[in-house]
Amino acid sequence: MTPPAPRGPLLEGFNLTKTFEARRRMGAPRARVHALDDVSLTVAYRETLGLVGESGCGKSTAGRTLLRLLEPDAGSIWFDGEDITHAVPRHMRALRKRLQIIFQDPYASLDPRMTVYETLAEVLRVHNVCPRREIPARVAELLDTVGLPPSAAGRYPHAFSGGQRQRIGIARSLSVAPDLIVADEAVSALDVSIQAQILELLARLREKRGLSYLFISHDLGVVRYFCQRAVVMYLGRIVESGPVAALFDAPLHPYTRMLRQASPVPDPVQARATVQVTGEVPSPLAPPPGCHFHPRCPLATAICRQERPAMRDAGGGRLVACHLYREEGKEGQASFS
Amino acid sequence: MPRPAGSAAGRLARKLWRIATANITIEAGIVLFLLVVAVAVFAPLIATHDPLDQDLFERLGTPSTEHWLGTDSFGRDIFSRIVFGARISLVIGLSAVLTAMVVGSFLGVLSGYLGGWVDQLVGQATNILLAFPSLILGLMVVAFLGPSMINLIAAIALATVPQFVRVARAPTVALRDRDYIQACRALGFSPLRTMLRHVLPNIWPEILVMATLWLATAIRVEASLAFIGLGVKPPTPTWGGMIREGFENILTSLWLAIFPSLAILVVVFALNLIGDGLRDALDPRLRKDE
Amino acid sequence: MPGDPVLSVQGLSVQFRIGGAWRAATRGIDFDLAPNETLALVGESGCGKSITCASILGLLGGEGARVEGSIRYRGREIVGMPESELEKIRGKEIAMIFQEPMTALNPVMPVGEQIAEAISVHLGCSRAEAKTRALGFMERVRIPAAPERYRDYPHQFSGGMRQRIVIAMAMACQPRILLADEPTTALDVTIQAQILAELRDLCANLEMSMVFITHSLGVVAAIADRVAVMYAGEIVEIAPVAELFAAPRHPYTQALLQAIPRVDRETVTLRAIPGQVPAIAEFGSGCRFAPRCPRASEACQAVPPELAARGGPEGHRVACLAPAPVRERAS
Amino acid sequence: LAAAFTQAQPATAAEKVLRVGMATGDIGKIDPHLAAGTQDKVVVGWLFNGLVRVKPGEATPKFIEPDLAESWTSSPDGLSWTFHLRHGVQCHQGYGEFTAEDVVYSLQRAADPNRSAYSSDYKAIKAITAIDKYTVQIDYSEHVPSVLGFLINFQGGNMVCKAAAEKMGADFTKHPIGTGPFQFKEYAPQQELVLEANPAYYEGRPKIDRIEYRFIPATAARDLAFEKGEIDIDYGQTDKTWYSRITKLPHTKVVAVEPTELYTVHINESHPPLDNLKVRQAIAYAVPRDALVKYRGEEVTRAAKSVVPVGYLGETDATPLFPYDPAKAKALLKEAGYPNGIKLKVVQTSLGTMRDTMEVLQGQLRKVGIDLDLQIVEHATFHAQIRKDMSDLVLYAAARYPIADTYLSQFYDSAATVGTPGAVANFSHCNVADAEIRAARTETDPQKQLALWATAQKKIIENVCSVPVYELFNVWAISDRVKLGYELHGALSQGIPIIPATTIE
Amino acid sequence: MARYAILKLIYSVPTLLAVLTLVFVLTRVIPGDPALMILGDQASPQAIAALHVQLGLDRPVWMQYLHFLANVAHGDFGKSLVTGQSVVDLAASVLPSTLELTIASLVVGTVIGVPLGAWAAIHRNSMPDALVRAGSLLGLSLPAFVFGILLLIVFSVQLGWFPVISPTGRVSALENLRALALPALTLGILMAAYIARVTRSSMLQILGEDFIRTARAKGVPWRMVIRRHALRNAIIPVVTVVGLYLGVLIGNSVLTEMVFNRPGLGKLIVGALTQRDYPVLQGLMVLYTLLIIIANLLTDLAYGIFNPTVRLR
Ligand SMILES: Nc1ncnc2c1ncn2[C@@H]1O[C@H](COP(=O)(O)OP(=O)(O)OP(=O)(O)O)[C@@H](O)[C@H]1O
Ligand SMILES: Nc1ncnc2c1ncn2[C@@H]1O[C@H](COP(=O)(O)OP(=O)(O)OP(=O)(O)O)[C@@H](O)[C@H]1O
Ligand SMILES: [Mg+2]
Ligand SMILES: [Mg+2]
Repeated sequence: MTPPAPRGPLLEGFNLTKTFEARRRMGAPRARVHALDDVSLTVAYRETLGLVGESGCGKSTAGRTLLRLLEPDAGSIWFDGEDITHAVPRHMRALRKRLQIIFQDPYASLDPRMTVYETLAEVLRVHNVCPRREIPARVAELLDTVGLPPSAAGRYPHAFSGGQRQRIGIARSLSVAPDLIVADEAVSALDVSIQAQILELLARLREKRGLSYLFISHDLGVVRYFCQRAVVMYLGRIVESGPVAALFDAPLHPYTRMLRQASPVPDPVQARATVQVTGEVPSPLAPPPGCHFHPRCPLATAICRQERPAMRDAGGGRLVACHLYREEGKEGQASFS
Repeated sequence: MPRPAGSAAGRLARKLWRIATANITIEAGIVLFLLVVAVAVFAPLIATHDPLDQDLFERLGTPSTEHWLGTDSFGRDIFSRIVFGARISLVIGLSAVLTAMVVGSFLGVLSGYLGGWVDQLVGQATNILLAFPSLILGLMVVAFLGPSMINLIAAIALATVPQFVRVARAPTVALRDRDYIQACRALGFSPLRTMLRHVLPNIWPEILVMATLWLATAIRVEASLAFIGLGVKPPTPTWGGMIREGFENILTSLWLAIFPSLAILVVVFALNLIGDGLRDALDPRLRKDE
Repeated sequence: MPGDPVLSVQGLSVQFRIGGAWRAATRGIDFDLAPNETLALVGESGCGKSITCASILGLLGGEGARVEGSIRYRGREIVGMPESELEKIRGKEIAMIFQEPMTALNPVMPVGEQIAEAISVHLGCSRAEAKTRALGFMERVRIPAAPERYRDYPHQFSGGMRQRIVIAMAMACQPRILLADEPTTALDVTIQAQILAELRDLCANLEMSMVFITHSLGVVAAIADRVAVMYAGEIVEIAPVAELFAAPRHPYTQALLQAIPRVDRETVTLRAIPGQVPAIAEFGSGCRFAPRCPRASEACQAVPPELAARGGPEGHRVACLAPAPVRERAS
Repeated sequence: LAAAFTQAQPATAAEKVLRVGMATGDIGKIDPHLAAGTQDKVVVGWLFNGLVRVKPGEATPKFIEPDLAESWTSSPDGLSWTFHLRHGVQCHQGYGEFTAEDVVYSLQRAADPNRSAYSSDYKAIKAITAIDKYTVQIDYSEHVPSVLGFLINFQGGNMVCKAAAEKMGADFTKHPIGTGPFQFKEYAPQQELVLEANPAYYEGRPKIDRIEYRFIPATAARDLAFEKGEIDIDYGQTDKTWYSRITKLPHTKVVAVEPTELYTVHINESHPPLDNLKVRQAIAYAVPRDALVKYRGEEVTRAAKSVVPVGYLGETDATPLFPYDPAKAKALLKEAGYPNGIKLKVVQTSLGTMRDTMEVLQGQLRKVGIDLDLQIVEHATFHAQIRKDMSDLVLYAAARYPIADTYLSQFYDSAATVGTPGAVANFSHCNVADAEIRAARTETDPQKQLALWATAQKKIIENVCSVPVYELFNVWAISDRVKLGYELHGALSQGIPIIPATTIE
Repeated sequence: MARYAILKLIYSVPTLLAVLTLVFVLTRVIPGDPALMILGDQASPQAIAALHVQLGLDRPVWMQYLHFLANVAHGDFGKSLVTGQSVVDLAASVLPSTLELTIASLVVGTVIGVPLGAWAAIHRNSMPDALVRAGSLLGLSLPAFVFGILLLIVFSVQLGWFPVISPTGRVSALENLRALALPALTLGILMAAYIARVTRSSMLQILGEDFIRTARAKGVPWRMVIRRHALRNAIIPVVTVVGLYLGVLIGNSVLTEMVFNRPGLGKLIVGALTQRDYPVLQGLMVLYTLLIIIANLLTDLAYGIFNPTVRLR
């Protein structure tokens, strides 16, 4: 079931920064949300990269920025060896055939006023994927791929269950034959049993079509199951990344550790162990200085409050951004000033 | 079974039919409204007199068997004038509101979807339009373009446009961040396509409800403009014009102003039935507990 | 669990009027809740967890809904109780926490007042007294600087804090039973962990029973004493928590447990349950899981299986004609 | 807001207040030389005097009597006039005695196009000289049909006080100072103008202490206010329905007084097919003059007799107007080559009575196949457009100084043709009577003058330059509590003259 | 908050300028000559030409415009061409009555409209709902001037409770209120028809919200739920609507003012337009636009009061 080894970068983001102007209240001064703060990540060919973190940490922003659905304030984006940071809209629209996205909410991601057929056929038409005559056949084929009956074509989204809708969304992404799909919490809204069905489908597509995924999720269990590597974000920054098993079995960053401990495990014996979770996620409008995580970190020291920790190689394909990591005696690694 | 791609009109017709028969309120409204339309269309068959025929010696007659609703100050038959007046009043109301609806919702969607300077510009223009009292706006348009039904319609439409811009803009802003609209961008659809094929169809229920409300207002505004003498050219009967004429004799012949007001009431009633029905029919939460 | 049940639900069926006909969304729900006990209600979305809870509080009813069966709170029948009586029970005896902390609070009322409201309604005490008590509960759910935040509005709090306010509100009159309808589903895992810990503490300290609704088996493992698994409007299995996880007997429960990827270890195979949950209108007369069940026989299609011990311990009941055999528990 | 709730200032019990309701949204210019609207002229009539005046209650020059001038003489050739002023007449509000200087100033002002709308009436004045404090001499360069007529208390003949006018300049309109029985007190825009009795009035202090002149544009509101006794004098509607309703009210007198406004349909000869005499005749035959009078009410209307209003000096009905004969009208149209009728474009003001009249005419002309395409525009646009020659027919209502010349010169002399320089109001492009009109203007022999005017009228009527329709009286409802103190037949100011003897109970 | 208000006013300068320009251009291109309106139909062409020079109307339009802008920048709005009154004085003289009427109608409209709308929503699809909806339809279809006259006939003439025409000059507060009553009722009741509709639908929506269920689950009695939870939330969109309606009230009450013979801004504007009294028209439009802007500002602030989520910390 494990896909073949990655072959090199397909989609890369370098030092991406994105801020939003927060909705202003009456007369309040402008405030900016740093949704992405110097974020770099790479998805290799045929790789599935997980992106985890708490709500509002910038996962979706990262995914959308990489697809240029949002324009980054700084940084660059490369796709298949081409710098697409400033690609013109026309070119970008062509590229979208190869870069797709699946959304979290299966209820909100389909136009409620279009039948499944219309939804899928429109994409095929707009991108001239196939001759017009073949559109009906192509739609039927797509439905079959995602495991929906042909009769689904004539129905509206409201007539489907969440899982079925998510399949329609996937079929829509597949209609243009993409190389990479950003799955933005594609299974989070689904019940466990349906979640399993969709994961199964995504895995099958990965096998058959050689797809790469950027898989955004807040469920560590799912990421561990589905991804090869994962990146952990906290308040707009990447705090740690590495192969999933190593990352979750032996987290290096205190935040990853906290996440890991808080993630419920369906095992009453294990679950009752006390979890070490403190504090709330601070407002992204006013992130704490230094390491963003320090106010919640049980191990924080003075330097954590002042200096932003650099991203360091921890070996085994792992990277971590924590001051304490050095103090644990791994000196000699790449140092940073 | 894949369905043929074409026949957008057929699809729309089917949708309209589904909505039209969604609940009894809408049905009642539509029947009533169609009745008024029928009266307008078949006015010559229904009217008992020539609506323009003056009888200078029978002015301001009270309702009688000869003149069911009495006569006006020129001795014209009020019933016949109301019947014929339905034509113009409906045309004015419908065309003004349709124009305002099309222009307003397009601008609203445009400004809501694109945001940025387009939004600023449309917003400012809307504010400016809103800053003119509709009466003044009407007066200016008619004084500027000269009096004609088209201009009257233009004046009323212009005064109504901002309302539709607002109605269309707010849900567009909300929709813009919805996943399925985002998906359109992700799929490489052009903004125009996204707006016309995906945003607009999803906000039109709200626009439609608004339109039913404003249609009534448009018919009434004609009365106000007629009041300051800027209605439709005489002797063409319109309800607004009749109210204005009636007002001049209101102390002696109250019914002159009341009957055309009642005619407006019927239309307003029909439209509000439709509007209220639509609101319920299109609101999933309200639909659930039906 | 010792003592008489504080809550006893029998043959509960909630029906909705859909397209002119009455359709049962839930059928024959039976369970008891012992003092100090936490019962988890799990199941897929739409299986009837929320409406079961809502009917316990008498919040269902009106034109489009009908409740049948019996719900007894300390011997008093709730089904059919007049609204004025219900109002005395709601909040004071039985309180409820809702799923969405974002919408469960009145956006234009200071949070403190929302907590104090329940207190003054039920205990009839003065404003000042109610405020003092409300502040006490705010501190109890660990809202920092509670006195300063008393007059703040919901939007000024984060999701986790809001959920704590909702919990404080539910606790304010020290009810005997807390109905928690997915109180952590909308929250991040770290916050979820905190809230779960807090709920556990509160239940223990205030001697409260709790019905905890969730669809996450991980959360169930963390909080419940006993678990009822629901499928399509019915309870298919009910057992003490450890037993259920260790030895599930209903095919649905088993499949569910196998469909969860785990963080703590490598999940090699994830087995999805094929097919879909039927819609209310499509419910058959037999076992509702039968169409998806690998072990289904013809008998399953005919009659609904009753919830019974079926050879297992009395506390572990299952509604299946062919349940998995009772296994020795590997301790 | 607080300002609106200021303390009441109770009127003393004895104070006699006359409240007049006027059909206007606001006052215009209360400068006698500029006042154009009825609402302004009414006030001017209370504030100013002329050298001579028409006896209060009358509206024709037959009743000229001394006013500020006690007596006058003229040279045998009629080109030089000397006036002897009344002594001790005081200007309002302490602006001093009214003297010959003021007369000179006033007349020069009235003759100055920059300061007066009526300058053309005084074109013939060569010199105005103050002989002494109480004597003025006016020299004319040519014969004027009615010297005294332009020195009455009407339009340019009103005398202003020099000191005040010079001091205030353009503000004079806001603060008019004259010598009349009442003087300006205060003005509230859109609400009212308050006048108070002139204690130094030369005929004695008026019994009425104050006139509250209220602007009430909505007829219904004005009538209801009158009915409830909130106003004492109500400007009426020249309409049968109004007349009969108000007449039925208790303690009410309704008066319909001169001058009338003659409603005339001017036919634009320069627009085909109206260049065809037969078409014009057809229009004339299609107007049911008597029916229209009945429609509007015989109490408040009278049928037109000539192209000059009835009673004007020189007016004659010697040439009868075309009678109502629809069959003939149709026949004429057919003869002219329009068997299916004609369609005419008519620019029409949105103002009430004018519009009503046009609508009735529209309905009547329709019966013979003349279709009027009415372009209803608001009043300012109407005036602009008819002067740009844009209308086939122009319905115009006007009251002028009551001699034939004013009407004939303004409406039928080709020098006044709209669209030409110096144009006033010849909307029909009428030029058939130029010679007679101009000759009559300087004719010294009254008989010959009358004859010339008669010929002019004959020619105009026969050429159908216009179709005179009817004349509407000014109608007022007066509460019985008001005792006018004179017999009211008319008033050139179009208002109700308030003389010192007038009082209210 | 003051900062917000000031900012908002500064932001509205372009709007103001645009309105001004529009009014200026429009009034100059529509036919009609103020000189003719002032001097009357007997005026000689010389007199009219002279007046043109005197009023500066002979200069090119763009020069008039610049001149006008320069004057406005100095706070000089000129004088009425017709009466010679200073525009500022004119505006000041009608402002109180306009504000009075606006505020009074607003109060009447809300006080009647909100409870009725809420009442209808609570009793959805039953008798009270039907009554309120029918009443509001009546309000939506009756022109204000007809309704006004009906009120006049009944309350002033028949019952004699109120004066037909507003008293002028200095009058007691009580008398002023009496004169205000009918016009305010006319506009207010018609507005209530509108407000009731909005309240009703807003209330219907709120009644379906989660927090209503929360309140019920707390055991709060139904009446209290309505009052303390539903109504307070339902009022929020009503505030916006009331704000929008303010413009209608200020500008479009011309006909009502005419019927009740009250001075007012709208009436003055219409009058100035028909008289082609350019300075007055321009000045009043500035004032009117300002009022609208201020009304919007107040709406925003009121919105903040009712809706803490947009309130300043
Ligand atoms: N369009 C926007 N305007 C303003 N702020 C935004 C916008 N989109 C996102 N943000 C803010 O940026 C931050 C990151 O948002 P993002 O949606 O990327 O988070 P996320 O990790 O995907 O969270 P979630 O798990 O809730 O989806 C958040 O604080 C969010 O409020
Ligand atoms: N008012 C109603 N009218 C008709 N059907 C209803 C109504 N309320 C709930 N239902 C239906 O009853 C079933 C059970 O709903 P319920 O809300 O109890 O599910 P749930 O188990 O709480 O699901 P979730 O996990 O999504 O909250 C669903 O199929 C739902 O569609
Ligand atoms: Mg996200
Ligand atoms: Mg639920």
